[in-house]
Amino acid sequence: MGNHLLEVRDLSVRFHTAQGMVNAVNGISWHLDRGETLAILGESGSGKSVSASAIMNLIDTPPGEITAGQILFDGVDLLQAAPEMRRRTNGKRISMIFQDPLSHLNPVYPVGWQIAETALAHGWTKTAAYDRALSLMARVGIPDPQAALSKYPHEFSGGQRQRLMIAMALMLKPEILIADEPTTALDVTVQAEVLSLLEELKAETGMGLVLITHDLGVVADAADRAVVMEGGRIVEAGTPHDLYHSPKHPYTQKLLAAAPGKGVMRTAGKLAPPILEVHDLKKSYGAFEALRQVGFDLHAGETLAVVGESGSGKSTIARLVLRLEEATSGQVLWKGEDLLAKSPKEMAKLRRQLQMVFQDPTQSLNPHMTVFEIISEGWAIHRDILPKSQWRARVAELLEQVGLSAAHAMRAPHQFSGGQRQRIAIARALALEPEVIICDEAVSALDVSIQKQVIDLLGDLRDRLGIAFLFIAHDLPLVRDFADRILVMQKGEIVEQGTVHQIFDAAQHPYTQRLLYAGLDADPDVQAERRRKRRMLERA
Amino acid sequence: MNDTDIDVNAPVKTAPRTGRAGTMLRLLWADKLAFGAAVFVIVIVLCATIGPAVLADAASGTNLRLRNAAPFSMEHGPLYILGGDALGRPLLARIIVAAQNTMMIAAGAVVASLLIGGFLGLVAGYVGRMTGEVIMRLADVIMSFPSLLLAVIVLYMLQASIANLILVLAITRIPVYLRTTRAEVLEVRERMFVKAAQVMGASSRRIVFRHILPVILPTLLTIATLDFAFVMLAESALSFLGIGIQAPEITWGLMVSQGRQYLTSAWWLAFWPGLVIVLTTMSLNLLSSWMRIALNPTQRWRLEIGGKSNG
Amino acid sequence: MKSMLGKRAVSSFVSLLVLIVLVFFLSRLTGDPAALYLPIDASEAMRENFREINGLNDPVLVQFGHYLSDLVRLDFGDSLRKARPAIDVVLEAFVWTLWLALITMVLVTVAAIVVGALAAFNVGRGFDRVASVFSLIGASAPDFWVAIVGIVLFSVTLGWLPTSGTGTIWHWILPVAVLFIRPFGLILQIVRGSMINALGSAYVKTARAKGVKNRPIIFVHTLRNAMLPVITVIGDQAAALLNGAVVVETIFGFPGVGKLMIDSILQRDFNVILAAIMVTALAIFVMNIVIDIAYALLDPRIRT
Amino acid sequence: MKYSTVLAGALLATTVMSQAFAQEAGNVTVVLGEEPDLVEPCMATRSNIGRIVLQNISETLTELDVRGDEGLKPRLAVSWEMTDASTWRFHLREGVKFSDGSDFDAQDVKHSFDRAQSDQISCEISRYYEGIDITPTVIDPHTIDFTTDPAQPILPLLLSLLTIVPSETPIEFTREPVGTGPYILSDWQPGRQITLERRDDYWGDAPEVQTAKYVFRSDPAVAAAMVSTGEADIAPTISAMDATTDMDVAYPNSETTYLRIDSSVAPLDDKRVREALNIGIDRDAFIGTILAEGTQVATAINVPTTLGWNPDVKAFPYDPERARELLDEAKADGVPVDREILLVGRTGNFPGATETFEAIQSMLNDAGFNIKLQMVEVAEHEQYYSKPYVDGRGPILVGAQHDNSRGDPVFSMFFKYDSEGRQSGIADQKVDDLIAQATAATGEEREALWSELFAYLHDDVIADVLLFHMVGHARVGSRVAFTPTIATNSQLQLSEIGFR
Repeated sequence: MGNHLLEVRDLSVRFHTAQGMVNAVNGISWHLDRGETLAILGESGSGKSVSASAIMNLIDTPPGEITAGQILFDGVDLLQAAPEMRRRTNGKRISMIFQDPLSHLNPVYPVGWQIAETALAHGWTKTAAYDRALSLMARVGIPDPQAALSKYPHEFSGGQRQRLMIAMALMLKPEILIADEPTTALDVTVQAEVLSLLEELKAETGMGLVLITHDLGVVADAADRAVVMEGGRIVEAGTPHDLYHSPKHPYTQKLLAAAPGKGVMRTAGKLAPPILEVHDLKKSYGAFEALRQVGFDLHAGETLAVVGESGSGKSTIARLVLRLEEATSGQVLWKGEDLLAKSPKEMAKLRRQLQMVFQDPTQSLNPHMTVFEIISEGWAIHRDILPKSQWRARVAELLEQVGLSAAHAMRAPHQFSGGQRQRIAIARALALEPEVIICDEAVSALDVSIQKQVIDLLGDLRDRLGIAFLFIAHDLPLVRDFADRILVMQKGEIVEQGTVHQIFDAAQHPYTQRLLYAGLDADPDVQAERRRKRRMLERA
Repeated sequence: MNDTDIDVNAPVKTAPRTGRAGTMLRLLWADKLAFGAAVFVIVIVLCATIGPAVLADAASGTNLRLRNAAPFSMEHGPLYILGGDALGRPLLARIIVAAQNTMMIAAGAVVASLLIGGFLGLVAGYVGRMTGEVIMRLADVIMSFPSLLLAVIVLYMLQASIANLILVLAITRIPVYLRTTRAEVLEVRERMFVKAAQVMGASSRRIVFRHILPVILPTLLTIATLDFAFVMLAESALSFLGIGIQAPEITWGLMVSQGRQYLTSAWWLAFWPGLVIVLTTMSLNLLSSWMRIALNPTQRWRLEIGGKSNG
Repeated sequence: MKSMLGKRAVSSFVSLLVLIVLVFFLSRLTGDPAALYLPIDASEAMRENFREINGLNDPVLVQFGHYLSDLVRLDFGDSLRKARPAIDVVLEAFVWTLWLALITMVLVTVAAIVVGALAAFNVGRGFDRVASVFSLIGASAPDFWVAIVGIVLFSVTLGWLPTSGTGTIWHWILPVAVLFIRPFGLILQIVRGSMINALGSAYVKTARAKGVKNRPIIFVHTLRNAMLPVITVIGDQAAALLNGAVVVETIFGFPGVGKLMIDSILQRDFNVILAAIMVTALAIFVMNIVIDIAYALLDPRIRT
Repeated sequence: MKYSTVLAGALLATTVMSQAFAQEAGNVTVVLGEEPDLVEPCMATRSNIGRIVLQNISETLTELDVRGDEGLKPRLAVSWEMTDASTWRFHLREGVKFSDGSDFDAQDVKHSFDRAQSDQISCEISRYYEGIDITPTVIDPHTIDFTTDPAQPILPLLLSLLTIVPSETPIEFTREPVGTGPYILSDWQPGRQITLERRDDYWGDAPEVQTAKYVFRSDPAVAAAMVSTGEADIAPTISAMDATTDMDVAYPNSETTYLRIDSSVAPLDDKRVREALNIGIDRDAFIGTILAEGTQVATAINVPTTLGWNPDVKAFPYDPERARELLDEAKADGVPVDREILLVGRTGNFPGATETFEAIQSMLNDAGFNIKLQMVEVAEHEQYYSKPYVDGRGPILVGAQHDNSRGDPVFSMFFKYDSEGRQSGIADQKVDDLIAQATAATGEEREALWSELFAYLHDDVIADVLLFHMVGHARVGSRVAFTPTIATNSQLQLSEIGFR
């Protein structure tokens, strides 16, 4: 038992939930030293954030209950400490930042005040607190920090908000910073910047950093050591390098195998004639041009990936093609007929041929319908597909096709996990026997291992049913093994397009290159190389 | 993304399949207060349906000897347990008989305003902007139209009947449903599953009734239960002002309003019907907050874990 | 904000116009004011004379034309009964209503927020339950009943408060208390629900991670966010009060616009009805703007 | 919340309140049910105005004695006589000043009369002079002649209603009444209170009350409570239900409750049916139960103190058996006695109105009628009560009240019983003749004719279902001495209030 800065010993926490008692973490132990970065790696449900919540006294009891363990900070067991002492520790000696900074910042107060509050809560004077806030905001790279003090969270971009959170956490130069999925919802280029910032700040202050993440790339990029969690237990611990090259636990192995961008790139065969041709598609919202003059073809049976960061207009394409929104100008030719010129009635008929899978299956499945009702709804709309007597059998068939069982048909969506829900959504799309399926960030919200399964499923369907995919994603590695061709989009324009090989092996456009280098790779060596290249690019 | 990072969805729970009604009953039993409320409401509904058939004569037979007979005495028969009114009619019988009119007015007004307001709200929310705008202005006009004036106009031009009173009260409550429905529709129509239905080629009617309505229905039902109480009180206020239902019809509100004159000499005339109003209102309130949870598939577990207090 | 205000003003104006037309014509369908104004044994000649003097013999459309042309000159016509400008009568009464509404709503808001916030913080515990039950009972009792019991108890039996009327500050206690009960129960419930939601928000976690104390978390971080849905309800309740509290005004002899309205309706004093509707509609319009401003003050996201 | 704080607050409240309630000597507060819309002398026959104005602010030439039996007393006129069959001469009191300082003379009387009759304003008083051509002629400053066509034997009584205003008063409704009375209107806060102040240059004896404050509460229970707590001294009309303390005084209030029968519609056109209605109601059962002790069973539309009231007319006995027999007889003759008869009552007409009509409905139905009760608000009631009646109406009974405290049936008979009368339910030539004769007659002949008419209406025509002469209840606080009279409904003379 050395003198670690922070040590979690045999911590067990459980929660009362709808399913009864759930053991969130079960006797886990880890430690952190000064100046060190520890990554806690795990997927949703692994309990990776629970120990952090316990450290920060953020577990509500009830429904939570800490059943065993110690949290030794500087030799003192926090779990035995008085509430007031824990409050004094929070923010001052141990700070925490969260995923989704928008909801973790109070929407109705200026960010300056919120940052200064960390110091105010610990007895600083107003002037001193605001001075410190100002200098920190400058340090984390907020432009015009003086003006930014009185702005509100919604007036910043996602990356800036996370920088503000970081400033808030570092107000009192804490000894430990816990970052819970700090980059998850951010664009890849922003993610890289935030990770670099954390790295720099750690070097400056000598604090210990706990990085909670589901992303092997983040571990590879930033961690000195990592623990891997599954089902509330730590299954493996070690350096990123060891974990990557010699994973011992099957779960770690599974995670690594699921990491995208490691498989074989597809080599496009002879292209079938195009079924969907998009010409000069334009969409503006007032003065803002979301999409400027975009054109591309989609051929039968091929997979075309559209990659870009938020605001690039990639999802707008999907909505325009499917007429969920009306385009400002342009043509969308479906087998030679302009979809944009169709009357709503004609369009409704054609819709069965073009289906869509949305990003968040929790929201895209009607919570008030059973799986059976969801999947069979298309047949109720398009009466000629299937006679009612066969619905039941076909639903069962479809469910099995997407890897679920017929028994699931009568359940409601909320009874399924995220990956299962997305399978249901895919089954719903398949039910209409479409020729094209547009996937709008269809796997972005899923855990890595689930992502892999869903992509495999889609690939399988493509091969078996000859469906063409328009696959929209924000992440290049994700589409590497799946797509035939790739469009790279930035600010409403296609900056580069080509086959997977062309993009990955010989990207021409600087933006494409930046995207490639900003992507995090699970291999610490590859990642180190990428980081170097990125720095070079930044300097250039 | 979730607070504590526990995947509550992972194990798919296999609920005992007892059918919808059975599930509801089980959920009701889980919330004892709501259960009591439900029992009370059922009793009231029973009174309303069979009460008048059984007790109409007892409730209208005047007997000046028993004028303002004191309560808690079985001397004149069980119907006089709550005392007698100014004409010596048994209060208990009158309360039971009055349940019918009261419930009919309240239910009639609530159902009518729910249907009309809900429908207009769906149209205003899902159809074009212009239609929506016109409907909303209409709601504004109704909102600022003094309900008393409306009552006088309708009851004067038509007749002071229960049906017309329902009409008056329903009109005044339409904007509540209209606005709520529209606001909810505007939000729900942007949800992904609505988009998904659009992608499948679903008609507007299908989207509105199959996808949007079920989502907003719990909210509307919650308002409706609360409105039920509101309408009862509004009806009694109209009686107080001499505009609403008048004798020899009876409603609880009218009974309170009439008994008010005897408050200093025979408190029970106004107290019992008042108490029934309060209890009914409270029951409906309790039921509505129970229903809000029970009708929401993602909240229902709060009841299923039973006994635990929920927010 | 400005353009929104302009749009709001236009649409409110249109609504008001429709309302005036409706009230003007519908109210004239509800019988002859002469029959009500003159004693029942007045002769037909007298009635005829009365109608002639008050212009009730003209075709309704002509009457409406006169009314509108007077209205653009801000002449709201005279009260049939009181032989005074209708607008004077209404404004006199409206001042009382305004005060009554204002005082009641301030008290209701403060009380409901404090009790609601504390109930939310103590969900499911004694305080929460007691507050809920009492607010429910209060809110479901007929107000005229509560008013009379209040007078019997506090004025006649205990002698603490004057029964009714106006004059001293004591005269306001009972009417305000009776008016207080229902909106209090309603707003309390909303505050409680909204606070429970807000206390579960992510930013509360941030605040706790920063080491902020409980009280500022409840009253600084959470309350302001929780107020947003509450404000709408406060607005609705205030609007209802601005329309006049007929029952309370009647019982307590409070010279407000609600009693004026019901009297004018029963007496078919059309000009007063119309003037009262316009004044209250204007007040509610102004109040809605205040609500919008309050929204913007509370939530910066709305300001842009 | 600390209990001690609450308690302290309550104690504080008690002390502060008792001070707030305390009234200065010489002041009275009167709580009335309804605020007047105007304080206009020519509207003083309307009770909510008359209670404040009549004989307090504005006086009349003559005054009916309601406390003693002096009959018509001089007020602003000292004497009057008939100079010929159609002319009355009034000698006016000298040395009387209006509250604006001007002298009272014959010109003022003439102006007051002309003003009341003017078609530019709708003065309510003028209805009492309808159908009579009256010309006032000023003889000298203190003498005035009234010439009438036709002859008007009760002109002095009619003039007891004419409030006198100065000749400068414009012919439009005033809000600042000027009169010769002992009080002036000193303050009017609409909706809240009206204050009368005693004036020093009144011609008669100075009354005891210095300042009178009128407040208005439409709920009688609240009005009564105000007197109990000392916030007010007199509540002239409280509900019988609240009249339970020793501060409460009952008084006959000159109101007569009756059911007006529309005898033009079957089955009410059959006399047997009308008789059955009359004997089907147990009037005595109401008294001391729903209606206050002291209520009298009525045999005429006017109270017994009225000229010509006929003591020989006996009230119908309660005999439901006989009622049923009468109905059966009528039925045998083809009268549609099973037809539903609508009984219309007015909500809040008098305390216990709803209960009264409910009980009547139940009694009549027991007697074999098919009565449907409908309680309506005042405007709708007026539709049923007054002509023109709706065509194609069914049989209707209208429950109503009539108030005539003026001592002569002339104020009632034409309206209620003449074929042309506005609320008349009958058309009987003999009745019309009797009314015309009596109206023109004087002295004992007049009395005899009215007596005959009362008997004929009650026994032969069975024109209506006369029910009760009502009593009102006043609550009078312990500070003041006041006895309500039959006229308290229409006037409340402050000079009749003393202090204990």
